[in-house]
Amino acid sequence: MTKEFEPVIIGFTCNWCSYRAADMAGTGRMKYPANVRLIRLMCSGRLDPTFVMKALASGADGVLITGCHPGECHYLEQNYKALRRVKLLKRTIEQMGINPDRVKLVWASAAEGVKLANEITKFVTEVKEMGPLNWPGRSRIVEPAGVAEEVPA
Amino acid sequence: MTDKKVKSNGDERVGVYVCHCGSNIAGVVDVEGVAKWATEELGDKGVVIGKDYKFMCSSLGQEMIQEDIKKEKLTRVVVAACSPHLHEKTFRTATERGGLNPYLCEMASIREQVSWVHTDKTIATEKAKAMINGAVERVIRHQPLEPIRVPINEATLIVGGGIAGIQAALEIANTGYPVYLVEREPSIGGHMAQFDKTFPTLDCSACILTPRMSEVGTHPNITLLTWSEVENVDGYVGNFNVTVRKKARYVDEELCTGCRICVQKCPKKVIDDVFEVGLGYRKAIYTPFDQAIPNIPVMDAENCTFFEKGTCKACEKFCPTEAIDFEQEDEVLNLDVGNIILATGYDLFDTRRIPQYGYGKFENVFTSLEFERMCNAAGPTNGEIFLRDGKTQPESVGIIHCVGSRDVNYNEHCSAICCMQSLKFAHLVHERTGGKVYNFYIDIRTPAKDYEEFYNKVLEEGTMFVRGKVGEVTDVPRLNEESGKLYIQAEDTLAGVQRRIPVDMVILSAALEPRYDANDVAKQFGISCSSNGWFTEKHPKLDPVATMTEGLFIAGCATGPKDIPASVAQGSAASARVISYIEAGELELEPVRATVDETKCSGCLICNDLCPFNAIEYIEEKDVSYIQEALCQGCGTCVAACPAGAISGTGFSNEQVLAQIDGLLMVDFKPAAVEKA
Amino acid sequence: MKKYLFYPGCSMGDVARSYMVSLMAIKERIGLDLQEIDDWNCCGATEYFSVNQLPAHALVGRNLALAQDQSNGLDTIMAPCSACYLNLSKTENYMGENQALNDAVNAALGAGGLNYKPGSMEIRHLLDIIYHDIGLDVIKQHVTNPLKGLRVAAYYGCLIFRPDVNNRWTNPKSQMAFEDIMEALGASVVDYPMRAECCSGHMPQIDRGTAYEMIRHLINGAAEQSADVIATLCPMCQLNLDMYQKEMNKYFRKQYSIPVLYITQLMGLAFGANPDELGIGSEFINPRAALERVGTDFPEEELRPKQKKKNEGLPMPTMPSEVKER
Amino acid sequence: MKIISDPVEISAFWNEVEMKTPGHSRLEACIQCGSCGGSCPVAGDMDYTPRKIFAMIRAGMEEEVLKSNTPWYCVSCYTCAVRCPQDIHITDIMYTLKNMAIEKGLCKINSAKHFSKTFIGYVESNGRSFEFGLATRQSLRYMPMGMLGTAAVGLGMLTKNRMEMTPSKIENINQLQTILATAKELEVTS
Amino acid sequence: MSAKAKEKPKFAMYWAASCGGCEIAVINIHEKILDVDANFDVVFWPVAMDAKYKDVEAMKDGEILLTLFNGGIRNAENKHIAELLRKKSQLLVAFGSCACEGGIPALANLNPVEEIFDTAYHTISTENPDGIHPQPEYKVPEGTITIPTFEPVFRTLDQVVDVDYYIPGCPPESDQIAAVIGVVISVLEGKAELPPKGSVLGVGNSTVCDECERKRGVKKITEFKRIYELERIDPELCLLEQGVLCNGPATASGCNARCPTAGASCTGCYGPAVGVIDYGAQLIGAIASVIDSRDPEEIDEILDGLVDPAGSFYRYNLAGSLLRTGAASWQEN
Repeated sequence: MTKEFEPVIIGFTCNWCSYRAADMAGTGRMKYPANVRLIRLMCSGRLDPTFVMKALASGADGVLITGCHPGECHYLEQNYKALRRVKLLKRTIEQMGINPDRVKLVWASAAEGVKLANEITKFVTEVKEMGPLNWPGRSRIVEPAGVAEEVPA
Repeated sequence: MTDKKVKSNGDERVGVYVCHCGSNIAGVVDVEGVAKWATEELGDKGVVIGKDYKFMCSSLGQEMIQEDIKKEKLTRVVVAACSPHLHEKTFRTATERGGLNPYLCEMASIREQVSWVHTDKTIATEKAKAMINGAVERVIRHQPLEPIRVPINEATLIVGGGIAGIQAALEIANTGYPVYLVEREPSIGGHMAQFDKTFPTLDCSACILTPRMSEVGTHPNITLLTWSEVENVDGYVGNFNVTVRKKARYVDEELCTGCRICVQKCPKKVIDDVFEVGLGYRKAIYTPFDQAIPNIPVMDAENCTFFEKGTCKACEKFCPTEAIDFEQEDEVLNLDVGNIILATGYDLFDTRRIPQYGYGKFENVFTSLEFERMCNAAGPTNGEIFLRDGKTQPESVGIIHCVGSRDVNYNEHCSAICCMQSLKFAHLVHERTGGKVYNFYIDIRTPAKDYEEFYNKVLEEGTMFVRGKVGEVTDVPRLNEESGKLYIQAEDTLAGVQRRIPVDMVILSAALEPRYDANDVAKQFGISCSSNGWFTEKHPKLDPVATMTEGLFIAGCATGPKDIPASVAQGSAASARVISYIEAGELELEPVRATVDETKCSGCLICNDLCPFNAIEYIEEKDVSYIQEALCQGCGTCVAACPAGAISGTGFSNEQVLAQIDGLLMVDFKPAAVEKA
Repeated sequence: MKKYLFYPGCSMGDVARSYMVSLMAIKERIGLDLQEIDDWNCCGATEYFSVNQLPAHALVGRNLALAQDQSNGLDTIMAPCSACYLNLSKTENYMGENQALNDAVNAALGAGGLNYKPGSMEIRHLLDIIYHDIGLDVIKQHVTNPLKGLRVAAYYGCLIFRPDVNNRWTNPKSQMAFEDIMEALGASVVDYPMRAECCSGHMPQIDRGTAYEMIRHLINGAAEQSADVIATLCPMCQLNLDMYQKEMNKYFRKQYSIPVLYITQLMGLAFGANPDELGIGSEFINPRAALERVGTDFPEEELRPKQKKKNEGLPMPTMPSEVKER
Repeated sequence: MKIISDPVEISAFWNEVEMKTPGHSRLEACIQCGSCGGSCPVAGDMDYTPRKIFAMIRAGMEEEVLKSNTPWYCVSCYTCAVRCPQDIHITDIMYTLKNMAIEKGLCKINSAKHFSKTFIGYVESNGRSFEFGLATRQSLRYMPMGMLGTAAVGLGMLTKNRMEMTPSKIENINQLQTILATAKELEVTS
Repeated sequence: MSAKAKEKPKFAMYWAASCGGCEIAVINIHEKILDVDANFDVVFWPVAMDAKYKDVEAMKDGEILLTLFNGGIRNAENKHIAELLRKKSQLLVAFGSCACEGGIPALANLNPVEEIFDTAYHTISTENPDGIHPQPEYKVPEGTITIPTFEPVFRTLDQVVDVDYYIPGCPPESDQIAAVIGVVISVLEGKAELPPKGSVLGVGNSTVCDECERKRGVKKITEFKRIYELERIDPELCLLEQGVLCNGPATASGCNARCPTAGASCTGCYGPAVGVIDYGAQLIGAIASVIDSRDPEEIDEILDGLVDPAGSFYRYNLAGSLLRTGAASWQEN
């Protein structure tokens, strides 16, 4: 492995704060690594742990979840639910041998373009250090076939 | 066993449009390449055309899309350009003009999230592809959506009969729409009715308020419900159903003429803790003050001799119209309204919580509201400023600012009105006693029209100002010459020394606090309180009288400390918002909503408490949960929480998101691809 | 029997021996079982903290660590000296909320083969234990010789109510603990506005003028209420008010003479113990005169709370039993 | 006339005070309201009120602050601390200032300094404080005039059997000394 | 075999990697078993009759009408027979939790193969004085004997071959089995249509709570307890509301809420509700949502009450979940 490993990270962003923070990072021309690909949800409360499992199983090396700061949720209090789900989720995947730090929850308000850019940069380096997750399921996303073949027998 | 690969039905025809945004995108992303790639590589997903254009948002760009929809029979549209927050509406409209449901259009933000934040062209282009691929995967699973239209009931409920509530009620009623004004106390008027003069103009509070009050009392469009409280709120914007409990007055409102003979004859005298803030007395049957609206007494059953001992009935004996009715019971009303305004006001900080200021221990320490009553010509001392003994005039008075405000031990916020109020007090003391006045302040804040001028006036009157938060008020002499007075011990921060100033009377400018039950009220109406307990606005600056719940508005001190002009302004603002809804007749709501599949729902009651807007109700007989479409704000929390997968959310369904994940992951960074192989 | 770990503190060994003696004399009666922390060391008073704070915390830390090791099941340390009580609870508390300090102190303790886990010990003052755990009823049961007519000024000093790091005294009711106990002993408690003011601490060692003025203020307050005795809860307070009272008299040319006794001594007397069992006699201001009155009747007027003459003027605000909690 | 050139950002002095105070002093939160100065029982005898001290710290007036008697006159009664509307740890800051004054040799209140030092001397050698030694040494040093009086007091203490002639010592004094030594090193390095 | 028998459609049942409870469940359908015999010619059912693999191999493709396959794929033999029966059967039914989604044995996917063997052969619970460790091949004087090779991960039937229907449950409820067999028979008699391929049979379309009699209110979990930690179990009240983790809300109905009714919490053997993609994840989303705290530390304290989350949320679904296995069981190193 001579080439530097470039992780793929899926980001789930809240429509009201962090997605706008991403817009702001853009308008502010702040640079951050291209490894993160964002998905817009209406609220971090929409985050279904299934999404995270799916992302990891389908080849993401990390998952970034961003929501409004506690107490500032556009829907009053749903970000707390996200917080609890992520906590429980981390405990579960850790048992399954996945470094729980591959899933990260970050609070970023619509004004915090800089913060978001920094958090992304930080997370990308962290995931780089953890190395590829490379879950056996990953090539399923290219050619949807049974998992059997990829599992080293 | 369940299908883990989310399949598209394959028969969609997708058009992909890649915007150059001048050089904004094209400068970093190989837009032509991406468009070409989309047509060639994404054909199996139904992409039939991929085009790039200088400015997609231009009318020409939009027309291009419309044309293609017609010519190429497109069923879905993907626009890779700027952030949806900028142009989603634009392209949805274009899609609609092309003859498709507007919600069948999806955007990929390849400017804010790619060209503006990345520099490496290859990598940027790859990411752009990934995002378009995700968008395609997602858009082919979009459902056509129709905006939800709700009719608006013309009636409005206003909770709280203070000046903000009164203002709102009159504005709406004068426009010709019905208003229910609910007030907890026997009369409307709120705190303003207790004041004597109002700063900075010093016109008499009653003189400016009472005309408004009687206007409310007589207005044909206003149903006034005093001595009443809201018990339950159902429904949603346009059609709220509100239950109001009208507490028994033991006086028949039809028969009562307001002659108040009953009040005169009532033998039972009790301390009036509410209107006279404990400084005066009232009868067991009473109207809180002379100009009370409605002018109908209320019997306080807890203190009434008849209710206690079973005899007396003096009121009944003397009532000329036989309006007294000891059998009267609470009445429960059901109101249908389209909008609600909460103007529930504030509570005064309980100054006993700061023992070192001696309120309740030293008889001549008064709260600001007590002093207001004392100065009020209709108050317990007929406007005379007396010590607690009720006859001696104070020679010197100390006024302490920020009592319970700007203090992390009590309330962190500044109560906004205390400075001006305290200056007003200083003026009144000068005017009525000619005595010495000391104001103890941290900062003097007079940021409104004519306020600073008033401050100067008070300075010129000779009020002494000591800049320092008072340490303690004590009656214990410490220095030899001291004896017999109250001593205010404070640091004169400008002189840098500790001073002990002897006074006869101390006035505590107490903080304005959220109502003790603000949180319950908020929960009942489905809105929220900020950490310090005030109602939260939809936006603190740009939408200060609206809340996150459609059709629910807030005004006055319920949202934070305010002076009278600000409260009035908010009352008007809230009413304007309500009127615009009523005039519109119906309201269009974003169709991003959650729905329950009753066949799947097991009624496990996991979701029901998750919705801050009380949109999820549990239907006992069917043992399923049901989502009130118009109350749902579309956050999707319940969708993610439903263990049975019975709740689905439009616009952000599992299928869409999962497909988008796959889509985003399908295109790899070249280097990474090598690694992973 | 209620059992606690017991941290006497240096003063109980000498200047406040009578506090110790009287405590030992009454403890069985009220069902107090005290296990002294073996080989405890000084709490540092205010002095040690003045010179270097970290070592000071380590100093206290050792006591906590020892207590923790010897606790076998017990989780409460009782300290009769207010200064010790403050230092113990402060270090305990700070170690809990400040990781850096916790690490540093434990590093230091480690060097001595000790370790303390914040939160494992609860620090409480004797007054707290007597009032909340033993209770007024138990006290009343044992009163054989009520201090009838003895006018007592119950003096808390600073450090019980302040800074109150663990919010043990937030409830206004409990802020009357000392007065209530004295009344339970049959004494007449006077309204003593200075009850929680400072006894001047180490000030006599630094500036007598300042110190004596503070002491005068306190003694005068008690005299104003014609108190027979000032009751204390802390060796430092007792020392300053008792030992320096005469000095202060000289300094201001005054003739105050108010004996200063420990809560435990007065309890002992009420329980019928005789003075020397309670170490009475080692005071600078002789309490005999005052104590001889015990039992004799005294006019009840001017007692706490001050009787207010009937008020024809404006009504006074009603005091709630408890202040509204927000 | 005195003009202070404003320290760039936060003065080193302020930083040091913050750093040396266990936990978070919250000094930056001071709104100069003076409730500390208004509550302090000894404010009258202080060179500067606590409030002013804080202003001076922010202004970087290190020498004036550390030379002042204010921290030494603080009787640590915590009245200011509990009343402070900004929850500033005033008493702790006073301790920090004392530490720094001694460390930098700026402490002008020898009585206090030496009282503390003597006290500590005993604690470090015995593990317990020692009133007799303290009282006598302190008196001899600083109150020769009042010596008679204090001697009387001291004598009284002895006759009334409220003082030991010899200090009592804890058993495991070595352990304590190691702990304190380590703590001191840590304090320096930190 | 009688002449008539030849006319009867052929039935097979196989026991792969599983405990065998499913086999008993089939017997448990009592006299209905006679209908099976009456309507089918049982050609292959190792537990019930003597039959050889070669007999099956000899059959022509699709000769067997209905095969109930219980147990998952753990070794080469399971895999081989699964593929064989797939070829020979018209309808291959994944029967029971193990075949459908992994079941208990799939929890072994959390550990690498070596660990599994060590636990099985070299821990105190196993008496193995000679320290025997199984070898795929072993030389004996007579020659080399072999046993099927062990696969690195446990897989569900549909991860190895194409599956027509699923009957979940550990084991499936006997009346449900009977019902399904009833359906097939009526299809044979031309009285009914086969359900669409891939459907899950023998389950309701809601979840266990739907059939659970316990009283329910809105849930606010402040503490997780294991059932024996409760001072007193309220016989009426929803277990989840008593702080006991109950998988009922997320588990397909069809079992008549046997466990909760009996006072044991549901562990989820009936698998996810129709349309749910990842059982465990769905449950995590639900349970976490109703924890009654906003304070990160407090939340952690509450979650500490959930020992073994993976094992609780994926008790029967690990192999069938999105991640399918723990990292240890496939990652090299």
